[in-house]
Amino acid sequence: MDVNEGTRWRAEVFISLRPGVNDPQGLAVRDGLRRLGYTEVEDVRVGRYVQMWLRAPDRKTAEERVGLMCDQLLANPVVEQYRFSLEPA
Amino acid sequence: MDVNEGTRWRAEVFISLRPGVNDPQGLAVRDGLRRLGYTEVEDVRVGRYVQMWLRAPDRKTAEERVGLMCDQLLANPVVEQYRFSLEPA
Amino acid sequence: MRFAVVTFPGSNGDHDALMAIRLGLGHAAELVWYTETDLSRFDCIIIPGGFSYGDYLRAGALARFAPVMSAVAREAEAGKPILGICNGFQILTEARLLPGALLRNASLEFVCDWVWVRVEQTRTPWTSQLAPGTLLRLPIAHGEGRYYVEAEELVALETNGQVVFRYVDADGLPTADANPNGSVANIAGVCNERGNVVGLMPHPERAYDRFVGGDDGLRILASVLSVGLEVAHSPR
Amino acid sequence: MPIVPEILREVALTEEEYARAVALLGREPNLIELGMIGALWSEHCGYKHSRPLLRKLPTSGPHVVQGPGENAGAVELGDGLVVVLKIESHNHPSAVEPFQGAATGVGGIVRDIFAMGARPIALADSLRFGPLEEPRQQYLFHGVVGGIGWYGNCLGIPTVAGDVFFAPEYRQNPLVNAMCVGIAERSALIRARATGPGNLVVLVGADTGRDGIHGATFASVEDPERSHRGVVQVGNPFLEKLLLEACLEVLETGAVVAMQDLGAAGLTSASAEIAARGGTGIELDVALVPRRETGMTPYEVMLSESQERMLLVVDPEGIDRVLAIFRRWELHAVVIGRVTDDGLLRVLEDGQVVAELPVWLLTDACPTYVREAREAGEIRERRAFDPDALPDLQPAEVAEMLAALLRSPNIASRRPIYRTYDHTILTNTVLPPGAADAAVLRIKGQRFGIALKTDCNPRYCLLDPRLGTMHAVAEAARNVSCVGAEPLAITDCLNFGNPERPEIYYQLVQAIEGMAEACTVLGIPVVSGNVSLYNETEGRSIPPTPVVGIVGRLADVRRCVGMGFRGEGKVFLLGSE
Ligand SMILES: Nc1ncnc2c1ncn2[C@@H]1O[C@H](COP(=O)(O)OP(=O)(O)O)[C@@H](O)[C@H]1O
Repeated sequence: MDVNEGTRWRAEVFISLRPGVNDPQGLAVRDGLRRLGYTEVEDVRVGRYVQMWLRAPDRKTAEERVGLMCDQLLANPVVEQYRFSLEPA
Repeated sequence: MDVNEGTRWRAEVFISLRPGVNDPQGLAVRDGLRRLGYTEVEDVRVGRYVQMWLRAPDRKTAEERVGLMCDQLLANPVVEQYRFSLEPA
Repeated sequence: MRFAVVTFPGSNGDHDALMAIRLGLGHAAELVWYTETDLSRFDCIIIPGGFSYGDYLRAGALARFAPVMSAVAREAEAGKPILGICNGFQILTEARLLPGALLRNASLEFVCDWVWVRVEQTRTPWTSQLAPGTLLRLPIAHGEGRYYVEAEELVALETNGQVVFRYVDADGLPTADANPNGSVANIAGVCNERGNVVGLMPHPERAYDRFVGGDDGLRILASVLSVGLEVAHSPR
Repeated sequence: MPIVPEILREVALTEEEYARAVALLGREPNLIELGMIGALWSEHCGYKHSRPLLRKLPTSGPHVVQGPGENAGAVELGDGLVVVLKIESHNHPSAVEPFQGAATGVGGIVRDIFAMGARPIALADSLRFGPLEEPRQQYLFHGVVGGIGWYGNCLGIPTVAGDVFFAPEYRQNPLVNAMCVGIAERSALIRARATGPGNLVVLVGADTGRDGIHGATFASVEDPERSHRGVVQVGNPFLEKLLLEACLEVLETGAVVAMQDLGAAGLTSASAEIAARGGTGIELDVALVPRRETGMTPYEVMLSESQERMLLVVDPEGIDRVLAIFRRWELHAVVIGRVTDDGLLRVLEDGQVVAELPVWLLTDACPTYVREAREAGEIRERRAFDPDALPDLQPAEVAEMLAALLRSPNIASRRPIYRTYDHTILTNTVLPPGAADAAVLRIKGQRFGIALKTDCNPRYCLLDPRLGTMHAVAEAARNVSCVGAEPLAITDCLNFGNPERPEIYYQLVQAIEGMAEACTVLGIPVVSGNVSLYNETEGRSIPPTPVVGIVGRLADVRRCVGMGFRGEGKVFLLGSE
């Protein structure tokens, strides 16, 4: 695919640990917030937020490609799940 | 604040490096994607995605509290910026 | 000199700091628990390396709120010498007792090695006994040591004399190859405006004995003793 | 609920094994009991195929303080100190999630060392991957090396030695073996033996989740993807650091009778093992176990493999002091049961008995198998190959060939690996990785020091498992000798394919016999070890990989030698011809 072809899209990918997977970082942040007085916090999960700028002829193609990238590289399905959004950039 | 008081909210916090701050991880992901054949990817930035579940009487309070948590702990303003969304959970 | 070495949950360089002071310097030092709220009985404070609170979120982000940090801030205000090593440096920047921030290494990898650093500033108690330009061989061991400040602030740091250590090659030149983590301007350590609070990524406390790699770190730790002498000699 | 073949497959028991369990128990086990039996009778926990063979290894010697059978082995160093050592595999988890798999492997082996009351002072790692040119192998390599570094660096235990080898047969089955070495006062060593009925059973550390349920069976079947399992474990080295410091501190109260880490098969295995060693029984209530998740069944609690947990047996007199120390370290510590004198492992839920099994049935009644051993014809053919038949290099080719050799990942510098491991922390590292054939550590305040290394050349072991394993022992011994140390003891990790196949069982038998012979001849006892079988995918096995971890003693650590020439002088070559 030609890099300069098509519309420019910005994808935002939200990767989080699958439910049930231990999240020590989330626990540490939750406890930290509570110690600071934010006792209303019940749970915290920490994941990754990936922004990507890419070219694709249309939304459908862009969606397909980003999905593939997530499956192949960005998330490890054994422990992680993801969702993403797309907008013209 | 009583932990069991008020509505339960889910906050999604998106933390990213401020523009201008070098993001070697983003570059590494971009290069990795390109090597896998995703040559349409122009740029990648990697940040943090924090999900929180908390109690608050109303949206305004929840917004205020989450904003404070971000300023105080979740993001380091020297290098990071954040935005967040809220929904009843 | 009465040395305090602060232990946070997850500190792992506290013991080495203690050994360096006791075995290397022949001075007494005491481990101080992170819940301590009064450090006034000490003459200087070391915030050691490690992974306080697992370095979760950002290195130093959670430790900064430990009870002992209010006491550290108070002693900093009082002008006592404070040294943050590695994770201690990260904690002090998160606490805004030192400028800037420490980001993930440009290589994205943890790096353990011996490096050369050049002493850029001798107005701090931790470098007062060293000649400007002195080269020191010190170990590094960190994953988040890329020092960052914005361009304008960098200028301010340089003009205020707040850059204390720089990564250099064996000839003393701050080359790109000598920079192990991508820090701006090869900065390995900085101080606050007043100069009493110093933070650095290399580990002087692991370099107190030639038998295990070198003893250049002792020159930093020994410098602070001169402050002790001044305190002792100053009229009450 | 009738026990159908699907359920047996789930817990990895054969019909014969199930019949044996029923006969020994005198009744049908319920589902919880079945799960517990399945886990402890798995290859991973029960050593079904290796137990009869391992008896051949020499395990005693004048310096041995603790041989195999406890959390780790221990050998005398002098001046009242012992060195504690153990190696363990985390191959299967690392194949699925390389970073966390390797990280939790380090976590497990470190717990084994401080469970003995020793302070861990060094780590070593032995790694095997497929060809590094392939993207998938790079992913595995970076994940594994990253995970080992993350966990060890965070704990503040230097990783000072190891070995790594790349070969196509490891593509689907990378090997991740981690070794830990600790130091203790001989008098302060603690054993994992639940003695004294009435003593309290304390669980401390992480809350229990649905992590790695059936991890033990998962490591004992050929196709883990197909077998049922819970979620992959995620390590928390920060919590482990607190656990390590707190566990060493509670030992000073004198109130701790036994300590055991929770590894494969979690609470089931830990409680059964300490009761078996103590000749007692244990009663515990799963409702008292702190959970990370809601709605967990007793089955899940008993088989969870959540990391960073320890089981302690504590004298009721000292329980307050023990719990206070754990509180100071901000650790959850809960009394979940007590030691009994009836030889039963009794599991309650809110006071109601939900499972009750004789301890011996879990730990000693596991069937063992002696299989048919037959060498594969293909290997015989390979061995017949005559290297002398190869044409000599032409002078013009030599430089290029040398460069090609040096470029090979099996020969090139290991610096990219050990540079990411903290090897200077604790300020004991006299000869760091890369400086010598083995790492050398001092022990502060002592004249003597220790050397350590891991070794195994899988090519030799493939061609001749017996000679190859003897070679691995000899190489490890040579490596510590080269720095000036006398080999003291070995810990071994036997990584093989599916032992139910005659050609694999042959390799296992031969390797163990070779190890026994080499260790006997050299006078080096094997004081601990680990067996990892079923390292194969679709019938393609790894080469036999009996990794040898060794510890040596230098009488005067100041007289150690590295491998660089030290200034001008003469060069001596030792050996014949
Ligand atoms: N996975 C590893 N982790 C840490 N150190 C390693 C690893 N692999 C090799 N090393 C170190 O690199 C050096 C060379 O290792 P190796 O090639 O196995 O040596 P040798 O061929 O002499 O047995 C040694 O110091 C060894 O401890």
